[in-house]
Amino acid sequence: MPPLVKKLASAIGLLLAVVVLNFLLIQLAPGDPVSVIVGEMGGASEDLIAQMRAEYGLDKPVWLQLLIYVGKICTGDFGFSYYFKQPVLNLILQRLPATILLVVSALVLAVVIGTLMGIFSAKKPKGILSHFVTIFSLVGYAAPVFWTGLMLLILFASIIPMFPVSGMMNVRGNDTWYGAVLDVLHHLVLPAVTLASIYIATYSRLSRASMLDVLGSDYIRTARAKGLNERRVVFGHALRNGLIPVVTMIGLQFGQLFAGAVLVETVFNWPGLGRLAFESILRRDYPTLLAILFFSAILVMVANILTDLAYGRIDPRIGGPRRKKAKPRAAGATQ
Amino acid sequence: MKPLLDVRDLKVHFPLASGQTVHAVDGVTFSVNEGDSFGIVGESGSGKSTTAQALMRLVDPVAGTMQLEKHDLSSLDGEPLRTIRHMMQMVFQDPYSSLNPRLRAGQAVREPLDLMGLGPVRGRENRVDEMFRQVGLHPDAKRLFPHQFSGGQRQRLCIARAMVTEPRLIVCDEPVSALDVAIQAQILNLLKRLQKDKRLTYVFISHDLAVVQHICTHVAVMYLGEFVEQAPTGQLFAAAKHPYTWSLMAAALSPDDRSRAGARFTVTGEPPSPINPPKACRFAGRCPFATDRCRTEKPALRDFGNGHRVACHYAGELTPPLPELAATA
Amino acid sequence: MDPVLEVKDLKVGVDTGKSVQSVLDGVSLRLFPGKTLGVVGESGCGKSMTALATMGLLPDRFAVTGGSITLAGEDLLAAKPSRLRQLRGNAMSMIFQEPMTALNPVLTVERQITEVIELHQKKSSAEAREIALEMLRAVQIPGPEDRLAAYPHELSGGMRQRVMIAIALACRPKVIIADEPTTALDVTVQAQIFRLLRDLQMQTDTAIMLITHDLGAVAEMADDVAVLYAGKCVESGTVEAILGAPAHPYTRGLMSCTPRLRLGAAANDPQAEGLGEIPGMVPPLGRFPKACRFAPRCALADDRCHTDTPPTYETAPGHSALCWKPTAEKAVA
Amino acid sequence: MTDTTATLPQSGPEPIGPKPAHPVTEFMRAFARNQSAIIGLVLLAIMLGTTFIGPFLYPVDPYSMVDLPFAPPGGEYAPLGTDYLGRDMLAGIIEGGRATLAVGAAAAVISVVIGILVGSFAGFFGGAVDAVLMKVTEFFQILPTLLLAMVLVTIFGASLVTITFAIGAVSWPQVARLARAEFMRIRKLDYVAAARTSGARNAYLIFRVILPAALPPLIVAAGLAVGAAILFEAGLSFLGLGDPNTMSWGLIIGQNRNYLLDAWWTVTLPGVAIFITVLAISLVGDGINDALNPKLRRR
Amino acid sequence: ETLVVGTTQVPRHFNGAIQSGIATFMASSQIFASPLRYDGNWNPQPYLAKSWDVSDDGLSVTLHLVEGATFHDGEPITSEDVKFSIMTIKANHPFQTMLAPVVDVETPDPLTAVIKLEKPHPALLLAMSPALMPIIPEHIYGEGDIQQNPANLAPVGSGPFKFVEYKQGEYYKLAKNEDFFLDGLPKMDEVIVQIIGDSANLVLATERGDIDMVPFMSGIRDVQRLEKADNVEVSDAGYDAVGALNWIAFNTKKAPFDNPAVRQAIGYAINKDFILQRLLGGVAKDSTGPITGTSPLATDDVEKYAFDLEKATSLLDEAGLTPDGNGIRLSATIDYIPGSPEIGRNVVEYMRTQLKQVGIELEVRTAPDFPTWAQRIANYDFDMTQDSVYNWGDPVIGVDRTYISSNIRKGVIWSNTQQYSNARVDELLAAAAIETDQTKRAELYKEFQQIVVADAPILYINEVPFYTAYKKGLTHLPDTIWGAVSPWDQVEWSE
Ligand SMILES: Nc1ncnc2c1ncn2[C@@H]1O[C@H](COP(=O)(O)OP(=O)(O)OP(=O)(O)O)[C@@H](O)[C@H]1O
Ligand SMILES: Nc1ncnc2c1ncn2[C@@H]1O[C@H](COP(=O)(O)OP(=O)(O)OP(=O)(O)O)[C@@H](O)[C@H]1O
Ligand SMILES: [Mg+2]
Ligand SMILES: [Mg+2]
Repeated sequence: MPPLVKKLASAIGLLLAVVVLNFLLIQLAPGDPVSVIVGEMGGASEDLIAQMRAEYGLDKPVWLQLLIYVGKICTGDFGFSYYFKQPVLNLILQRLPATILLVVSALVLAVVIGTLMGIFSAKKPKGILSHFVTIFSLVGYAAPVFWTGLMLLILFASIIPMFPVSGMMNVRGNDTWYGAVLDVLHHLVLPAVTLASIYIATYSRLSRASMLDVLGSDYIRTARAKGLNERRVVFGHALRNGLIPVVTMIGLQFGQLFAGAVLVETVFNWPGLGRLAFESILRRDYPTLLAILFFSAILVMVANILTDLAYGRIDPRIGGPRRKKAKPRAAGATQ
Repeated sequence: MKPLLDVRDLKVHFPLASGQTVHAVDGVTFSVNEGDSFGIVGESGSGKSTTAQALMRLVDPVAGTMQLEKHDLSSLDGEPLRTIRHMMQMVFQDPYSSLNPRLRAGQAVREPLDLMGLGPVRGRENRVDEMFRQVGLHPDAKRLFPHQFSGGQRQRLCIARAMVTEPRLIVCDEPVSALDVAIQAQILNLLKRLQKDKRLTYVFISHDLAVVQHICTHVAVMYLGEFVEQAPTGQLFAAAKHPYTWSLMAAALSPDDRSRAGARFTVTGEPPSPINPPKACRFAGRCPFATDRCRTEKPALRDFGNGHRVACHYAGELTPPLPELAATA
Repeated sequence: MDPVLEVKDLKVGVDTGKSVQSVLDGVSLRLFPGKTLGVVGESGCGKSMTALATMGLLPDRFAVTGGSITLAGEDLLAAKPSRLRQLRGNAMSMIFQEPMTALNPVLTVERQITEVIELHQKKSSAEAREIALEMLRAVQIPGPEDRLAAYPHELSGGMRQRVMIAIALACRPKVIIADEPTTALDVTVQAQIFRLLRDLQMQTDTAIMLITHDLGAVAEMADDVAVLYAGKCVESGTVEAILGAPAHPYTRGLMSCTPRLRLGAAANDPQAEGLGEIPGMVPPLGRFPKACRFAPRCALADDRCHTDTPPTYETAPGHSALCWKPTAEKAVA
Repeated sequence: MTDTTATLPQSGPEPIGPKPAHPVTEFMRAFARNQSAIIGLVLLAIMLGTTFIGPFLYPVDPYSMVDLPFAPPGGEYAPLGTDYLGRDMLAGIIEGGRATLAVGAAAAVISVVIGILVGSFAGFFGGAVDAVLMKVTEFFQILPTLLLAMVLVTIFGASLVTITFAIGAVSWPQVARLARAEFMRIRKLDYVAAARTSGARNAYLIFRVILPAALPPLIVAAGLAVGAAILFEAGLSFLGLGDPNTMSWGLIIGQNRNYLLDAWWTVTLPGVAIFITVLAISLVGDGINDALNPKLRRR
Repeated sequence: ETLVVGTTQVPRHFNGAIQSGIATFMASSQIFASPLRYDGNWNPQPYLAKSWDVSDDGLSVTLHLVEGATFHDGEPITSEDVKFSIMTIKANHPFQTMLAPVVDVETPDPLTAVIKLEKPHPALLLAMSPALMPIIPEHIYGEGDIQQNPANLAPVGSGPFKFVEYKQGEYYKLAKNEDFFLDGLPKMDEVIVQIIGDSANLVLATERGDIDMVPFMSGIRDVQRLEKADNVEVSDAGYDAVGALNWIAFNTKKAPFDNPAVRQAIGYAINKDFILQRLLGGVAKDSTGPITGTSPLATDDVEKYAFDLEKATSLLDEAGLTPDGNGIRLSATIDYIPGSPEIGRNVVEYMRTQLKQVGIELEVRTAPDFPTWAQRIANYDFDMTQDSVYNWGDPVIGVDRTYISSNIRKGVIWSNTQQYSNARVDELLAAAAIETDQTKRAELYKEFQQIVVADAPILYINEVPFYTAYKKGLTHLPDTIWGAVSPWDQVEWSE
């Protein structure tokens, strides 16, 4: 399958660029990790400092460090975390599932709610209810996400203690596996809703616009001329077409979603990559930070490839040869 | 006499993202004398517009030469190309998209003068007024925006814009196919009158044989990037020799004539894709007269005298399935 | 013979927010089984609106304000929406101008045909598939078995229009409304489609309303003709009557505007060079003249034409024109 | 025949029929009909008024202590309460609005300028230029913006200027894509070809012909980018990466976030200010978008 | 029975022999036993060592280990392990001065270890506490680079609790050590330490009863809020030895802060009362000198820098810093450690507002993260900074480093970054470090404290308040001088 191969090749190229840029960017940063470690030790001799620099390879020229780093990444070695004192890959693999769970559930929520809202307001673009939907969908977008999180936290964890305050599961443990699943879901509600809230507006706006487009199209008129009822017209004919830009957006937005996760994870103490990223920035834990950037880039790319595949499933025109559009004819006296 | 426009073996190919190539125009040769109007007819996708755009250097040909008077259009580029653009102008198919909605009518017509620095700055406004009158618009309409005009009026504006630089050549790409018959008649009459008055030279593109017959002195029939037949107008319509030309003629409908209804000559299928055009005769797949030779050997463009050239192995040997032509044949 | 579809004095208005403007003002048409009615007129005359009103598919803010539409004796204007849905695609169906956009790009040909069969004929999907295949054969699509799984973008324009026709014919409707079905197609393909429609009509006895702006197409296809101008039916009658002896100056104008292809000996006939002209253009909505709507563009118009609404003048049985001077000189300057 | 005889009967400046409204007028009308957009406009006016006229109506130094820390709203000295240092919240919100809006606007300008440059060149020239520019864009899109901005702010220091540049530098890809799509669409229109045959150079085509036509959606995007940048700044401040020497809404939230449980107003009020502003911007932006959308205008 | 402990601190790993910090200490004190432990009054108690002797010359300390004590994996604890642990700590522990005088550990028999010193080292006894001297099994940690030993994250010790699992950044679980060498201990079957990065969340969770105990609480508002919560108690017992001080340090090599008068002037210009009562809500204790007030070595007899603007102004005048046209005498920058806003940012912000009154204009410099701040301070790129430094029990471990001139080491944070150098101070500290007589030692430190406070390289603001919040019904909380960085083996639920 050449297109997929081409995609992968381009993805790998991009990934390499990401690695190099991040590496160089981080070289610009003031304060190397050894000074931090030494600082925390309450001081160390020059010798020890030099020894540690050598240990972490920081004494070598930048280009050599870069080469070594890229080489190691190719073998799956992401280095050893200065701060957390363990192989970076371990750290990341421990945190990755939580982030994926959070991001994917938020995405699903946002897409489902957003799209439904979009469809609704596209059906009646001038109704009072449509205005209400517009404003409501914007609520989550317009408020800073951490603020939304804090408000939800106070409301639903303190004033009405319906949901847990933090973490991903009850540390006291669960007796059964389904108990554990329910427990995780229980913990997931607030963070996922918070993260989803930002993107509901995006998806409702987008699906509204695309549904407006689709509902005005000729094939919808054809569907009506067949005698289909509105429900089948909307869900059987319009929806799939209307979803095409939504799917594109999912791929494009995945990186942003991940960024939003940094804030949400901080607010809800969700043990994911986002918080790890924040901590490693604060701690100058470069190997970890680099690996996180690397993995988030991979996540985004995987999401992009998945959306491409989904795109192909939704829109049969993708990949096929394109024919020229039919010639426009008399547009009529009005425009 | 040296022709005004001389096009030899023009080829325009478009690379596709998939790595394939669209052979939109694939070796077209013709010349147009001053004061003539050269018509190109053909079905959708045959490469008419691409030819027009290549002439205007809006797309770059991959091969061939285009000589406009002493200028070699195909080799010019950048500034030199820009400075001779006033010699050739174009009228587009869709009057709605060919006017910048942000420019007032007067500005739109004046723009070429300003951009190419033609004529004295002071005289330009007068020139614009004059153009308005010539195309049948009141000069007061200069301050209006395109959306305040009807389709026909817009097409008049486009014609005014094309003529304002006093071009030697005007390329009209289906200038009337977006218009209603009544408006179409107005525009055709206008074009014809202007040509007569100013000895304009047209390359006139249409998919409508009747329109081309009405306007043009010479006609070429285009199929899948190639000219299959070309001749002076009278000769072509009196004695067309290519089966494809016949099929176009047979398919043309006329309000006067119901006799042929149901019994007319039709070809089957639709034009194949210009991505991988047939190697031999491109029309062979749809031609009721095709033989094995047609499917293996590319027919040369043969001259039947008086500039009547036909690309068919059997040109002149077949009996046209059209009663009118059969009568003259 | 009774008409299968009868539109009487149809009035359609559009609510522009400030006022209700008339789009159609008293259009009457009769469509007979097995016959084709050509509806002609310039762009914006209300041809499509007539069709959509009949189908009950008028766009938002458009509404029927008067008249009646009867399909096989049933008053469509009085019918409930659910009843209309039962009839649409079943007793009456429609073919649109752009086969490119009128088919749903994400559904297979099979789905788009079987859908209407399953809906109206309560057939199982296997049966529906059989019928769909049969329909594709009927519209002469090569390799119909393979085409079932195709998506519209994999078909050429002519094929798509054939699929549209297959959909329209799937439930053997009494009436097909074809709104400029060939305008987007090449002439050679147009000829194929017309031939197909005629063949199918002969087999099924379906009545066709063919909307077009091309008098040539009318000559080719129609048995009866209605000429629309600015929301009114200005002339109607049999095709021979109207094309042979047009009564209304507008019809005559249209005839003279149309360039004719002259083949063979006629090709070099210099007399045929002239092309008639109708000055001006169709007035847009809300700017219709009060009396005769064509008067401002009519070379024959006098004061009466500008002040008084013209009567319906019957030149011959079944041939009527809406004009003060229907039989005036045939040559329009 | 001479030219004068060739002159046709002239159809007037006013064609038959109603004079179609000018697009701008039509746009204004459509916008005015949109209630939520009007609400947005009013809210935006209020917020702008508060930040720009507020200091004259309420001349309290936002940096000085006027009361005990965490005095609740409705107090004698501070109508909206005080923060952890006993500073006046209202004065802080008024003062902070300026920095917030300035960062928002400046970052939006940066991202829109970069975005338009990249997008217009990619869309106009197509081919290899497009491929390269789009790869760069894609590259910036696969990195989570907030993380990237955090890294930038960490490296270059937390000042309003770096924050503004960091936000601008990471948020242009969306604009670039939009600009590219618009340029690709408009580039194909005949009037662009007509301008070229009229002797227009590329620069003229890009900036005088296509850009004005592409501008409306880009302006909307720029407006929305202001809102996004405000949120972005707030996010950075919340993570402790804001500029501590300039009061901004994000900073007030970030600095007070630990006291949310005890002094809700210190976090809630600036949050509400951000919320209203961004909401207003979005509503107005959506309104403009809708008004530009012919599909909606017709109905 | 389970004890759920909440903390904001993420442990990097659990090996307290090579890693400092509250998060590691807290875990390592539970998992590893140490030779000695302390009560609430600075008295050493037997732990792994049932008894110990200090030789008269103070150059050797002999430990007699309890019999039958085993590591969690069943291996017996021998003097070899003690030796291994001490030498590992000496080589790797961040607190380099802590065991600096140790030359060797002799192991005459499996239950006797003799620590040999090059000079008397009175701080050694305190250094043998659970937080600072975990006894780690040689058979586990002896191989390879100890920094990367996987057992750092899955430790095997001999303390009251065994390590069960660690979910990075979420929680770690400990289980009762059934074979603990102290009979009847620990009381809890299971301990779970849950990490909640944000203190507001931690407070919420505690209020809701999700968390049983929160040690090392230092957020003023958090403490005040939990004090009001129904089922939660808050106590500041313990933590004396941690001795965290919060202060403002000067770069004494940079004009005009090289002039003690200027530093003193600033001392008089700030209203510590406002800071303690208003900013810190009365929750934090005053700090007046380099040694934490509860230490037996601390003195009260120092200059207090009572709030006195006039004195401040006249000192500044004396120093030749006269106001310019705008009333500004001097402009300077002030930094603070990011992360603890109440004692850091808030205090600094206050100073900015306050010092304006005496014509000093401060620019607050924020560091986005700790390393940035550390980098600036360690490289002397600062005028003034807020800083928090811990005593860690004995001045030799946590105090000397800030003042000895030999510890002026560029690039090293928490060295003598003030670049303060005073020969008398160096002399006093050197003498006190090897003085085994408690009274004499206290005398030496008293003079040291008086000199340093008067010289004012540092203005002492407050002791960092440490509180323990716990659910009602929880008893025998860790309230020794080491607070929660001592074993929780006696914590139990009352019926
Ligand atoms: N920019 C382009 N890229 C790729 N293919 C193109 C491009 N422009 C035109 N083509 C293809 O080139 C062929 C010729 O197109 P062209 O527009 O010249 O046809 P035409 O004869 O003008 O048709 P029509 O009557 O529909 O205007 C078509 O198959 C078309 O799809
Ligand atoms: N959606 C719409 N909103 C407003 N006016 C409309 C709409 N659709 C059509 N019209 C107007 O209604 C009138 C009748 O239009 P209709 O589509 O019936 O014309 P037509 O004869 O079918 O023209 P064409 O040949 O262009 O299809 C025209 O003036 C047209 O401008
Ligand atoms: Mg074309
Ligand atoms: Mg129509």
